[in-house]
Amino acid sequence: MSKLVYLVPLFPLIGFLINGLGRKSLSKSAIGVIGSGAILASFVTSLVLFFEVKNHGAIPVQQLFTFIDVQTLKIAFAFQVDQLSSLFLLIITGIGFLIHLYSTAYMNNEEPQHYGRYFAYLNLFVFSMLLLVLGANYVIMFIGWEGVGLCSYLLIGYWFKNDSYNYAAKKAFVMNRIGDLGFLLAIFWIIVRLGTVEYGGVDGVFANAAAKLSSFDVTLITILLFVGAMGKSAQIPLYTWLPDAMAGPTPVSALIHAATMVTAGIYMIARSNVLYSMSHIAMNLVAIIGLVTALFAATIAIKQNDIKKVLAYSTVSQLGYMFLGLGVGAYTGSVFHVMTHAFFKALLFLGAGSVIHAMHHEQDIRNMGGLKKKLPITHITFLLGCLAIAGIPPFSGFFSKDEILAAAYAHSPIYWGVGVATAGLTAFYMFRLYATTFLGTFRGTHDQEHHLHESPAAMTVPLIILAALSVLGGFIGVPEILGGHHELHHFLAPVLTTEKHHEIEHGTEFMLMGVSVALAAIAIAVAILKYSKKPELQDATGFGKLLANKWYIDELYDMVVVKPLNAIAVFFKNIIEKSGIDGLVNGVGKFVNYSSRQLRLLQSGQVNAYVLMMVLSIVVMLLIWLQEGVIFRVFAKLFY
Amino acid sequence: MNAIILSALLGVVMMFSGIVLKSKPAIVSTALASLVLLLIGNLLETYGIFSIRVNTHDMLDFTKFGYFFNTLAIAATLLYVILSGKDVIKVGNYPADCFALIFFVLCGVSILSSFNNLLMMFIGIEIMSIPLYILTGADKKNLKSNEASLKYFLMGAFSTGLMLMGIALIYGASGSFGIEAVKLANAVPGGALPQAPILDVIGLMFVFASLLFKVSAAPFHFWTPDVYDGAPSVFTSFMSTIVKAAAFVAFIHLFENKATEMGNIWKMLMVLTIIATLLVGNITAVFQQSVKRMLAYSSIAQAGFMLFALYSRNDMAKEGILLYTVAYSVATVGIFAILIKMKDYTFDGYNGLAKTQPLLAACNTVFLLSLAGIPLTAGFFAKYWMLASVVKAGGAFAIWLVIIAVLFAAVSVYYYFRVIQSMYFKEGNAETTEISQGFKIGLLVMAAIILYVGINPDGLLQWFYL
Amino acid sequence: MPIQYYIYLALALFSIGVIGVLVRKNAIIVFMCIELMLNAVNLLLVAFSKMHHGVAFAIDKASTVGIDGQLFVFFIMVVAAAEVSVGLAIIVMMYRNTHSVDVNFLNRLKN
Amino acid sequence: MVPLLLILLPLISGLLSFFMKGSNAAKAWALLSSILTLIVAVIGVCSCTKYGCLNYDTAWLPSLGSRFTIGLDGMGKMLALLTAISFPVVFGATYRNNYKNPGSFYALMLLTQAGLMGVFLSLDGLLFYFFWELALIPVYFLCSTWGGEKRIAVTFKFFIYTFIGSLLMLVGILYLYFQTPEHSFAIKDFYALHLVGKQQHLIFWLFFIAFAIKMPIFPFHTWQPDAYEQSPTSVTMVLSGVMVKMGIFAVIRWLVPIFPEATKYYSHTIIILSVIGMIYASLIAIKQDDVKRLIAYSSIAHIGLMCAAIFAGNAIGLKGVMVQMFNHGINVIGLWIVADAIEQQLGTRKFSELGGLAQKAPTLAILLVVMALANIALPLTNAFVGEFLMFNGLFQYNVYIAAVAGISIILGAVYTLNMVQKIFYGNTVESTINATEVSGNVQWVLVALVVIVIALGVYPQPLINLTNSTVAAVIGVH
Amino acid sequence: MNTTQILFWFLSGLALVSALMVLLSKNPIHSILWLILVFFSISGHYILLNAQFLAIVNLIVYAGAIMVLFLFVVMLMNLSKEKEDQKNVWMKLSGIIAGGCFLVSTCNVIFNAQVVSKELAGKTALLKEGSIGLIGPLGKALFNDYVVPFEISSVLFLSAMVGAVVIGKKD
Repeated sequence: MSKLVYLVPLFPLIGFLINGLGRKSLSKSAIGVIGSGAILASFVTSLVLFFEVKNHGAIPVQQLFTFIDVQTLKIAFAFQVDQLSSLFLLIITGIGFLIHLYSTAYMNNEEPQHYGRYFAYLNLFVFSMLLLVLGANYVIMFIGWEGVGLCSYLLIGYWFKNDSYNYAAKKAFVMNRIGDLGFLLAIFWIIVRLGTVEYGGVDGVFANAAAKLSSFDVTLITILLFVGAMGKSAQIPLYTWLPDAMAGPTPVSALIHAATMVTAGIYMIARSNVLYSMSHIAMNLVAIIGLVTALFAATIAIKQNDIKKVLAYSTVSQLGYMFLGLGVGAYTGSVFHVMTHAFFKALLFLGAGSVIHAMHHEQDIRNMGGLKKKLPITHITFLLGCLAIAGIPPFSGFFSKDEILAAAYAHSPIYWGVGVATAGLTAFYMFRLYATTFLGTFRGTHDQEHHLHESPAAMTVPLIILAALSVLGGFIGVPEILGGHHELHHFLAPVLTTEKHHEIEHGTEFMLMGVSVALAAIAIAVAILKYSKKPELQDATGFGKLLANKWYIDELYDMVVVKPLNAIAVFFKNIIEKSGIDGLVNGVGKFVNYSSRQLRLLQSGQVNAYVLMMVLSIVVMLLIWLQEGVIFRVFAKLFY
Repeated sequence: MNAIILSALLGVVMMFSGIVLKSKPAIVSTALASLVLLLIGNLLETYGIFSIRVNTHDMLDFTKFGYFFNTLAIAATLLYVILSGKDVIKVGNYPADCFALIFFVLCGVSILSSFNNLLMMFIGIEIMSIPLYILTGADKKNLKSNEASLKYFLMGAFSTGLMLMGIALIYGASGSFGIEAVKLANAVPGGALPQAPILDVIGLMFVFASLLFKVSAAPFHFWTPDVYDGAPSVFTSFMSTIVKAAAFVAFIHLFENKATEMGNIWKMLMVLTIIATLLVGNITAVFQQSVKRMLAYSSIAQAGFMLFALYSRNDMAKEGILLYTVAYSVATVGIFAILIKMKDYTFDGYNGLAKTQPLLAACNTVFLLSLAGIPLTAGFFAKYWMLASVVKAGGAFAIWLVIIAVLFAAVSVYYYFRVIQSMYFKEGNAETTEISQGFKIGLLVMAAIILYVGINPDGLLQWFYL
Repeated sequence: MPIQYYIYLALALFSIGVIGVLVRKNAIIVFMCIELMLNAVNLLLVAFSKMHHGVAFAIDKASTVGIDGQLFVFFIMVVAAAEVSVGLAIIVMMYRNTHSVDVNFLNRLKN
Repeated sequence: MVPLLLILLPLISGLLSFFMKGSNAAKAWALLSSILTLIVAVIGVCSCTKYGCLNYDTAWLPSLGSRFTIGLDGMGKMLALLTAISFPVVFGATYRNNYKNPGSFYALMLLTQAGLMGVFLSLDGLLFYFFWELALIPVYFLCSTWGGEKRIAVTFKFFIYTFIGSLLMLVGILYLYFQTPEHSFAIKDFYALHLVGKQQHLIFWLFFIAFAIKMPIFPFHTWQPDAYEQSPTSVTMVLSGVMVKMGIFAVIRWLVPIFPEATKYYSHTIIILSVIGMIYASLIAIKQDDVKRLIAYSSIAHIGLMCAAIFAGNAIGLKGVMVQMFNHGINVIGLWIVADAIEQQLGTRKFSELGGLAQKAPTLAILLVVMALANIALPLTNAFVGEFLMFNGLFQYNVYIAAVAGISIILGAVYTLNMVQKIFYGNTVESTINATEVSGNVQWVLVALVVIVIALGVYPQPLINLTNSTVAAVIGVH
Repeated sequence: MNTTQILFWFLSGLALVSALMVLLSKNPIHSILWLILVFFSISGHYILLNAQFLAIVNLIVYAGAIMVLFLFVVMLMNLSKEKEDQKNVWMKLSGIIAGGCFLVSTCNVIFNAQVVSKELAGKTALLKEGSIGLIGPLGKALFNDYVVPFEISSVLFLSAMVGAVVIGKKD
């Protein structure tokens, strides 16, 4: 049974190899089947594992081989399936499968070899993501961590002919690397202090953390880990890559930049919850960064006109939520939100993909409108997704978001206030998007209108499944106050420390729910009223312009980091290297040449002069003899 | 004694061969045969088989080292005549006399390798020098040769004067001309070393200066570039190799007096001289345009390295001088032999030699690498032995001296490799006079010697210690 | 006579020779100055020879100590003679080619 | 016997190769010889466990106290293997290239290999110096004869620069020799020396400058980009793949254990210098427009890390360095092969004249991407293991320095991805419009390298195990 | 001051003045004649030192043979007046200064030896006494201890002869 653990990542790996190597010889359908089939197989295995875990508890660590063994440090290539990872396995493989399925249709216009490349990358991504969550130590997690970053890079730049896509891909990778450096330093710190990177076991990090780590160590390790999470999960200040990452194909955005990869940071912190629980500073930092990011991204999302950009900022915002949850100690809530978010955000992205597909790669919502009739399934599912993200009960988003908000309130009402405001904004911009896209009248070209059609079944089926999940997914975490048992909470209890809740009174809690739902409902109503009839078609002005331009953060980064760095690099290259160091080296040569020219002038060709030099030399020798003591002392000083 | 007597006699034989033999090649053959005879004679004495015994009244002291050096000098001369003999007879109208003079020089060399008395040193140096004045001016129609000869002669005579003054002062201090009278110790006031008489020190200083002149060390080197440049190339080759090595042997022999420790004054003077020589030789060579003149400066630079033996005064130094003699003589003779064949003596004249004469270029490269002290050539071990001897001798300046020396060695790479660059990497059509097969074989043999010694210097030294 | 007188005298003569070499450009005169230097050395050697002899003479009238100094002078003369023959030949050769005996007349070899 | 064969095989076949006339004969001969060497090396590394088989010792220069002592320890095995692998790879990848005077070209290449082998195997100071130079001189001729436009001046600078270094090292060796009680050059006698006092520091620097120039680390590096740029690419591969390892290797074998005190005393200075060099070179690499120069500066950055990790003075960093020596060699050779393939086909190396090659040569693109990823030490490529261990070691030494050095990870990603993007992505341009996939030999060689990259990335333990004995020897002396 | 001393000072003065005149004469022939006078005065010194053999040899070889050779050469070349250019006045000045420095520093050294280390104290050159300067003892020594250098110096002459022929012969 436990050997099944290997199979989970193995299937995608095989899929990657077959599709990658055979991309020129395999037919498209074969590629699609292999690609999706590998993930399906993986999903089935994950299901089996999940139930195994659910029924019998965590599966013992499975060691494949010793990865690195330098006596003082042993790092095993080992997998660990516990409650947390089994849940993530399901999310990854499940949603992954749906998106693969969706992709078979969505990417059908590609040439076979690029089609094969696409599925190979996608399989590789799933493989890396599985490594990330399966790894039984930080190094394996880091391997997956960098692996998903790579796949993200490859997939964002999938259409490599377009240079701006390439820049976006590079930006994503480099920003991730900044985070990775933090992660890496954290790992080193752990190694230096604890001599191990394993999570569990008696020798593991978590078991020894309390005893061997000072509070300074813990704070630094957790903050460094969080820096890693910032990069991967697009938090301030490392979030700017994610909106740009929308350059990739839409299913990629759905899978990587919404459902799975970006939640790796959440997973990592949830995984390290033992450490985080030991450091209040780090917890607060996580919460504040999360909160600020959530609000900040939400404001930007209000004024975006690219359908995917809106979703991207929404993702950033929602990730901020999750970090808020982690920061206030609601680990379960965050994981819960990861799950529900995966459902509805994947749904929204896929829905957006369906729209884009129908509109022939038109992404500007100002050129859409009135798609309700032409794309019925897409419309319904998209609406459900919007409701879910807006936190309208009983859709899944409501439960997860509510849990985080409740915990935030318990922590500090201010957190809760900002959180609720963000929730309102979320509802607003999502329904702005919905209204502008699906309601009103069609504003695109005639040609586009003529070709509008509902997507094929391979695309709609995943939409429907995800819609169902978005609607129902919340019920595994119904809080006790609403008469539920919060199954998820119980399931995850062995791995996630339960925060010491300042118990909120039931009345308060109901009130909180009420406020947030009411706010969301009002925002929805305003958005629909405002945008269904008169969508905002002109460029924004004033404050709106500031938001539309994303607070000019990209420009700021360019000015503060990129340009100075470039200037320094040019300075090094042209001045220091050429004139400084190389100049010095060449200067020695030039000096020798110069002295050569001067010295040979002594060789005047005149006998008298030569003899004069000889006589003078003898005189000097005699003088040296006379002043021997003095000269010797100088000599000795020089040479000793 | 064999070498001294035989070389003098064979010199006379060569003199008369010019009258008897009418064909020039025959003269070369006679010279070769005589050299072989001389070599055999010397070897016989080395191994104690046959030697002419003369009571020298302690004027000469025949040592293994001396025999061995004679062998090397004679063998090098033999190689030299094999390669460049045909070019010797092209210079002037008295080919036989030139060979006779070469033999007389060898006589002087043999005296210098075995003198035990300042008088013998003086006579040896004169016997060696006077024929050189003549050889330098042998190309009588050539004004450069005239000039070189005059300069060489005047300065040589001047330095003889210096040496004699020195010898006189030494005699004044010690009452003897034996080399044991040469005392090096002269400590700083209050030091532990016994003070040598001032007259002795000053006298030795004059002798030192004069010998520095002979080995062309700075600041007594000024004659060297002009004379080497002006003299007929064949004789430059001879002068700058065998003769210079012999001067060094004399120099070291004189300063070797183990009974006395070297005073600080001498250490300082030597360090300064070595550095000055390396500086002048290497730096000035960098800017030369003529290969011949570059080689003249390079010979100054090499002298700087050989001077190390003087500083260290140990067994390694003597072995080093032997190795240096082989490495430097063979390589320089080879390079000059090739130079003589070139139509144009400038660096550009060598452009593209690798294409027109690949063998010459390859051998020339080996010789140049050896001069530059690149490993796997004899030159490396020659330099190595010198550096090692200094480190072994120790002392305050040793390590710095060695560091300075290697830095200059790196500079020397610059000008030696310019020739290699010209030959191999530059486009051109180097013109040479006709090259015979024998010449090529001779070059190959010399290159082989360089490489053999470069891989196994012990082979040479073992023979010495036999 | 005290020996230092001879030494100073010899050095003075020697130095005059040296100055001659430095300042005169006529090759023959330069050469003569070198001969002057040699003669200064000769004088010094003879003086030293008698100095050393004097020490031994006080003990043994028949001693030959110091004789080598005088013999050395003899050899110096020999060598000087040989040098002169070669030197003058060189100067004559140069005169034949250039009609000058100026040591710096020929100045092709430099730098 | 194995070490002797490793040196003699290339040496003799190299000398014979001088007499090869035809181009094909010379190529085939060189390839054959290098493959034979590889086989011997593999046998030596894998199956030869008995002590005697990995050592060879014979008299040489008895009067000097020098012996012809060669042997393979863990690090030696690794580098011998790297040398043995890289030459067939280089020959294979450039098999289609035609050189004038092919006999001499391949002869000099093989002689270089002999020199490199000798450096890695010799256990005697003088012998080491000999091979050190033997490795340099053929390269001088190779670069000067077959290099680019400015080859003569550039190679000359390179030669003199490194020659100064090695001469200084010779002085150091000499000094040590006279310090040993029985006047010997044997490395174990050097190890047994316990040098103290100020003189030690001077000698330390004599050695270190030689090695620093060879590696090269900042600020001794300026010969390197020029030399890489102007050399024929197959020589550049050897230069950067194997030859720069000489410096690192020598520091580990000939510097750190002999001067433990001075090493400790100066380690801070050197590490800071190395780290400055890493950042400096990375920044310059970002601004390069020439593939070769970019790889050159990238190489400087990587070497800087290795140097810093050595002087961090802990076992974990040292192991990382050794592993990385091998891996960096493989990776950088891979990068050069791609650079060469591009230059051979398109006649340019300028980024500004390249682009969109992925459409024309997708296989090459993928192979390059893998190599590039290895260059930035992505996990599951071989370089990750080395860099992970090295950073770890550096971190143990000093947190702040490690953090600053870590910036190079980010910069590394920037310039490497720049390169990939500018060559392969975007639209085709004038020079690449008619480009085709590279020839089979290049592909297969690259595939082989990629296999090594991945295999050692996933399962690096055999490589790490090789380092154990050497690390024990080096750290043990401390 | 006895006769010997008077003679010593006289001869010394004569030698120095004549030596200076060698330098100062413009006419080479005059220089030669002054030099001959120097040799005569040095021979006088030899006689004072009872080195009769050397005194005679000096006269014969130097004053007689060598100087006559010089005279012949000068006359042969017809160099009555030397036409020295005045450009090199700096060279001359520096030559004189260098020579002066040389003289001063060497004399300083001797002064050191005389006053500081006192190694010359009480050392005198024996004048009339001692027979080593006579031809008999010299001859014995020359053909006994010094026979080797004596014979070898013949090689020197031979080479000088050859040289004179090679160089001097007109062809």
